[in-house]
This record gives sequence, structure tokens and C-alpha cells, in this order.
Amino acid sequence: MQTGAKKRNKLATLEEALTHIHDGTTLMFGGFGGVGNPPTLVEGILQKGVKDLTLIGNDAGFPDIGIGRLVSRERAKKLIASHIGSNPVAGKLMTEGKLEVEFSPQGTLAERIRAGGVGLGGILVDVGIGTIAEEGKEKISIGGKEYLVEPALTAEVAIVYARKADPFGNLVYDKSARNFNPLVAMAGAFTIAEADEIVPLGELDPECIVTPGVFVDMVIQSKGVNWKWVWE
Amino acid sequence: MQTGAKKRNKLATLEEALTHIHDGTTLMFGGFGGVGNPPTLVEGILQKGVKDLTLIGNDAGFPDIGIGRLVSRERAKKLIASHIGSNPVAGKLMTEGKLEVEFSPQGTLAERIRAGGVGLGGILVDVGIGTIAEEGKEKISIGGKEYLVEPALTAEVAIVYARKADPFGNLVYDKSARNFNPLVAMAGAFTIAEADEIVPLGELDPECIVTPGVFVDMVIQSKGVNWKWVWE
Amino acid sequence: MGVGVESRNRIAQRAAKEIKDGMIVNLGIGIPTLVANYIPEEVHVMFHAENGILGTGPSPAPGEEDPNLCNAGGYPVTLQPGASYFDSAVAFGMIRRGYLDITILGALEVSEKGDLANWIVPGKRVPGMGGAMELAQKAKKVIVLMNHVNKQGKSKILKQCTLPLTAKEAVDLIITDMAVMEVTKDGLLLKEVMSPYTVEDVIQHTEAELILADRVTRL
Amino acid sequence: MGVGVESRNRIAQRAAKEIKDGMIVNLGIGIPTLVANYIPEEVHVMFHAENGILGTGPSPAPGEEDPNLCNAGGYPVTLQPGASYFDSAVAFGMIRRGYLDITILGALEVSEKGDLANWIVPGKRVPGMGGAMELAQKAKKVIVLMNHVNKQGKSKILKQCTLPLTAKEAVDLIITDMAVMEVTKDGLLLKEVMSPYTVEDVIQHTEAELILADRVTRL
Repeated sequence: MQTGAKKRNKLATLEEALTHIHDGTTLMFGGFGGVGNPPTLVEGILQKGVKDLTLIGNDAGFPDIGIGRLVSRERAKKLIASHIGSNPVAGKLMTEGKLEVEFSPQGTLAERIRAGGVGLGGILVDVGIGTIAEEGKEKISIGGKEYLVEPALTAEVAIVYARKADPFGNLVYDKSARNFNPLVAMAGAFTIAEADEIVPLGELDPECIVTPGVFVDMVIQSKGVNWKWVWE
Repeated sequence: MQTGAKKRNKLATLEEALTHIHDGTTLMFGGFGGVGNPPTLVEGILQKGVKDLTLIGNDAGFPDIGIGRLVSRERAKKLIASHIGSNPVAGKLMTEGKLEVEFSPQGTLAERIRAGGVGLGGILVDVGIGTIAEEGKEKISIGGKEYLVEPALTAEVAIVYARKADPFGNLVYDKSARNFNPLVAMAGAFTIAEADEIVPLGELDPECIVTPGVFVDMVIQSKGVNWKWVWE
Repeated sequence: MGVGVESRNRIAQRAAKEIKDGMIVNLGIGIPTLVANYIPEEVHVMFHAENGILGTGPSPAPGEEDPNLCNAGGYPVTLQPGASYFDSAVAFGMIRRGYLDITILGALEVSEKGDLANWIVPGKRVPGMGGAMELAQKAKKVIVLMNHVNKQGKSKILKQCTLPLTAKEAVDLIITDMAVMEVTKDGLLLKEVMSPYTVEDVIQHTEAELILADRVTRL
Repeated sequence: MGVGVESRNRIAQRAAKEIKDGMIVNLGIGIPTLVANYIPEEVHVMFHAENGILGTGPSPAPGEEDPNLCNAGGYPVTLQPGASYFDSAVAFGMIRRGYLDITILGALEVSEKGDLANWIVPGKRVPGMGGAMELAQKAKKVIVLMNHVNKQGKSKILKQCTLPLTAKEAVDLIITDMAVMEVTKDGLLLKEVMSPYTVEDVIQHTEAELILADRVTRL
């Protein structure tokens, strides 16, 4: 019966969540420019001393904000993202050969993650044709128009930030902190959600749930942001 | 200034909506087994006498329910759907050569419509490999695994049913009447939404809007369902 | 498919035993719908409806139906706490990602390798595949409920399917009015026989090769 | 890019004139952000932020910032009535479907055919393309705001871009501290000159070939 109970009640501690994240883990994260990165999980990963991560997400945050805290402290060996412009340390590490960076156009990256999340093999996109972004990519013609074959992305572990969660893992987000989070939540083989507020089952409006709990494996209580925003 | 005003206030009458639907129009529709088909638009199309439609949507409804009313009254020359099992008239017309039917697995159909809606060329799916559903489809290998290339679907006109709409075209749906509607709403070159209730701009919760108004071109007031459900 | 009420209920009751606490389950139309009636109260299940609901509850009382709250078969349902609505693309995302623990479907034919045919009888009936291809190909466990033989008295459990397939090597368990059979690497394992039938009856009415379990249970 | 405050504001002010009532508009970071300050009150615009907002409003008053309500540049915004939140996949769905009437971006180089380069300086600065490829390739009208020349005083408006492209033949209008130029089939049309510069100044500081409009306006 324990398995059944665990599938219904996914509440856990930060420590339990961290047992799923090791040196070398492929880790996907929600968030956009720091907004919507899960602060408690990032801090936990830092504290645990995990290294050699392969990170997948929109960007490298800022040096001391969000996922950028892992990047600038050299916890990642590789990053798949759409830009690293807001984190100069990431650029420096890349130039020094300490961080491998693979770029995808932002909308393509979002769709590749979503494709992984819904079990597709990939998507066909015409964005980037005629630029170096098409290099090394297979092309295919649909109705006489050329498209790039963009493979789906998944990860061993996905970490997301939500406004509210229930014990089944149903999630709602907060304003623009939604961004990549619902996509990333679907694309993890093991998805950990950090929520500002954990509410009883049945309390979230079924019409407004953005991520159905079936995609989520674990829910932890957020301790909130422990960094200063760029605009503060 | 009229263009600007029209882009903000998309409220229109059924008659105005019907000026966009003609003999031969490629018409995509939301709904699943009749639930979520837009009743007022279906009735309007019937009354207008439109024929030779190419219909794209999940199914053929029931003979006297939803989109099925157009199919069983021979208003369509072609149907792209995942099944027609609930509408025996559709099966009969197909056998008689009066209706061309193209089948897609349901999840593939949903993703093909979504792909059209978000401007992708198509998707890669492994569903149907090893069956006749793969016939005539291009195959591609991603990481050593075979996928079918499934082209995106769009339509000249898309018709959807919503619970509430505002003048900009923001939509929320009603329970399981959501189904294909949000996907179809994105995939029309011209999208007409029929809503049970039209509310002032700003009244819908921005967190709970399912279809952002930018995808919608016209909003009309629904007159409600004018058929009897199978379970009634 | 011409199975009597009692037999249908017995098949559904047997299928319900496969459903464990905490599972995510999709029930097809026909006999599979009846399975929900036989799940014990202490077994909490999230039912998935591919039109876009996770967490459907029992049928509403007459007069309480909401036309906009129906299962994939078009019949009114209710909601369980923790349920959510989503579009059909997400509904199938769940399926393709393998999050369905069990899917229970009807079939026209099943082969001894677990091939499933249930969407087309060429030249006769072409209802379309609906969501059956995804469900059969992607659910963790695929259970087929059907009559053991067709209207002509011929076995629907074959060495090889004659109809176009819904999915190859997809079925895990077959429950009929005569028997319960598991698809294994070695072949079709006869595990249980429904009374009043005997092992011999089942063998006689099955075109596919059957392996007898060490102990064939009589139900 | 080393453009003075006055000049930045003048560029933004000129760009604002391109924005008409009812448009869906995406503003990039840097000078493009300033454009919002110059849109007349009677011109109602829905601003699109590619992180997942349609309908952002002005910056909040100091102390009223919500860290979870920011634009794509990471700075706090507010909401207009009719606004909605969605995930980044839908945000780019809107872009790829061509629903953005105008996108306003910065650039490192623009060619006379409208090629845009703004995401990489090989071996030096590799910030990544972010959402610029989609925006430049898919918006109905692409407006570039930038300094006319680089720090070395060399033209950023070239016959051919030397840097890797963000998008080919994408730019419709270039607004710099010196001039306003439209990309036409026949080439780059010089339409307006910013004082104190003269047509001759602009020609001298532009590597690309310029076609003079019948009447070059002095701003």
C-alpha cells in the first residue's frame, strides 16, 4: 500500500529531494532570468556540493541570482540554454573551456522541452534557417518548405517553482514566474516542485491547475528567494 | 483608428461570423464527441447552406449532435479526424464515397493541430509505427529511434466553444468541454469563438485564461446547445 | 460484442483486481467502463479521460448530469478531489510519457505476442483508432477485455492477427468470458479459467498456442 | 552601445511613431524598452513579453515591485486590463504565428538587405540568441534601434554583415542616432535625418548603399 500512498502524497523534505540529485545529473530547471528558478532547491544543491551537472533551461540567470548561482560557482559542466548574456561568469567559464554551452533559439528550446515532456521525438521548426543555428541539424521538407529537425529534450531530474501545490503535485504558478516551469515540469524523469504554499487535495480549482500532478514526483515547501534582484 | 478598435473589440454577430465560412472552406472545430462543439456556429453554418467543407477535428460527433449535424447532412466533402465511430452516418457516407476521411491517432491529431497553432512545421511521433497508420509517412531517426514525421495542421477558419470570453478574445473553457478547443483556437487563420458568457475586459483572471486573445479574431454570443445528448 | 450482462460484469470484476492503490487508470468504452464499479473503496485510483480530465469520479445521479463534464465516451461523470482539466494534447502527453499504469480496452483480435487489433475491419467497419494506438502502445500495462470467440464462434485470440493492428506486442493481459491469459516472452500463459468452462474448453476455443500455468485457477 | 541619453530618447521617440492603435508589440532590452514612454495615451497597445505575458503595463512605483511580475529583461512591470499569463512555449507560438505586429530590437550589424546580426561576436562575446531569432524572423515589422556607428566609428549598417546572422532579410526599418532608413526591395532607403546630421554625414558614415527618398525629412 505504501506505493499507492506515495503516488498520492508526494510531500517531502528538501533532504529527500536532494537524494535524487548527484554529481553528473542532467538537471532541467524552470525560470527565466532568475524569475521562477526554485530558490530552495538551488540552495540545497549548492550546499550539498553537487558538481558536474548538465543543466537545461532558458538561461544562466545572473551570477548571484537563481540558477546562475550554480553556474557561476562552477557546478555545471554543460549548459543547454537560449542565452547566457545576463551571467558574465557563464561567458567567462565558456571562454575558458570550463563550461560547455549549447544554444537553442528560445522558442525552439521551449518546444524541445515541451516535446520531451509530452513524449514526442522532436519538432520541426523553420527558425534559424539561414544562420549558423542550423549547422549540424537535419533538414526536412514539408509541403515544399524547409524545416530543421529539433530533437526533444528530457532530463533525469527537473526542478520547478510553483505558487501553490497540493499533495498529488497539481501546480499553479505565479504571474511571469510561470515561463518555462510548466514545460520543464513535464520533461523530467523525476520532477521536483518547490511551492510557496502547499494546500490540501481538492483546494486548487481544477480549471486553473496548470500542471496536473501526474507529471510531478515530489513536492517540497519553498523557503523563498535568498538573493537580491537586479532591480533592488 | 478602426483597425485598432477592431483588434481590441472582437465582439460580433453570428451573421458577421458566417461571412467567413463559405462552400469549400477548410474548417477546424473544437470538441470531443459533441461536447465542446460550438452549437450556435454549427447551426448557423447549417442554416446558411454551406457545403463542400473540409472539416478538421477529433471526431464526427453523433448524427444529430454537434459537428455531426454538418457531417450527417452531407456538408463536408472531407474530414480529418481520429475516429467516426459515434456517427454511423459518417461511416456510411465514407463507404459510399461521399465523404473522404483521413485518420490520425488522437494524440497525434491533437499535437498536429497544436503544432499548426504555434507555427511549427510538424512533430515527430512513434505512435502507430508497425501499423498501417505509418503508411505513406516519412520516417526519421532520432538517437537511434524511429519516428514518423507528422505535419502540422492549420485551417482557414477555426470555430471553438468557450465558457467565457472578453472583447479581446481571451477565453476560458468549461470542464471537459475544453478538450481540443484551445488547440483549435490557435490553429485557425481566422478563429471564431462562441462563448456562453461575454465579460468586460479585465474581468477574467489572467492566471486562468487558457487561450490568450491574440489567437482569436472574433467572439460571438452562444445561444446554447440545440440538441439532445446521447445520455438524455 | 455479444457478451451477456453477467459475463460482462464478471470480466469487469476480474479486471478490477489488477488495479492497485495509487494507480493512474484509463478505462475504454464498453465492458472496461464497468470496471470502476468493482474497485474496493480503500483502493484510491486517479481515472484518466483522454478528452482532458484526470480524476473522474462515479456517474452523477440522474438529473445531476453536467453536459460539459463527460468522459471520452461522451457520458456524464463527476470529479474526485485533486482532479484537473487540461486540453487533449496534454491528455495524450500523459499517455505517451507512460504515466498510465493501466489501460483497459476492448479488442477485435489479440495475437499470442500481444498484438492488438481493434480499430478497423477493412471494407466493413472503419470507426478509426481514436486514442487506442497511444493507449495500447504507451500504457505500462494493457489489459484487454473481450468475448473469447466472435459471433461465428471463432477464436479472437490468434497466432497472428488478421486485421490491421492498433499496436504491436502491446497487450499484457487478456480477460475473456472464458479465461485470463498473460502475454509472456514464452507465449500466452493460461492462468485462470472462468466457470463453467474447463481448461480443455479454453484450449479448444483458442487458436493461439496456450501455455498452462503451474496451477490454473478456477474462477 | 554608447549612445547618449538624449540620443537614446530621440531614437525611442521616433520608433514610437511606428506603433499604431491596437498593435501587439514586443520591445527588446536597452533602447527599445524606452519606446513605451513615447506612445500617446490614445494609442492602445498590447505589449508582449516572451517570458509569458501579453498586456504588460508601465513599471510599478518604487516599493510596489512584484519579483514574480517581470518582463523578459528581468525588470518589474505591471498589467493592463485584458492581460494574460502563459508559458514560454505559447509565448513563442504567438511569435512564430506572426501575431506580433512590431518587434523592436537592438543590433550589432544590419545589412542593406535587412540581414540582422545581434547575438554573437565569435571568440569575444557569445551571449546567445535568446528569443531574437524568432522575433526577427517572424514579427510582421522588425525595427532596429542602434547607434549608427560602432565604438571605432565604423558603420554598423553594411553591404553585408560580417557577424553570424540572427535572421536573414528580416529588418524593415532602422532607426539610429543619425537617420531613419527603410529596407526596400531596391535597397536601403534614407527617409529621415536626425539633426544636427546632414544627408552627407549619413552617407559618409554608412557602408551600405543608400537610396535617397524623394524628400528626406529633417528631424
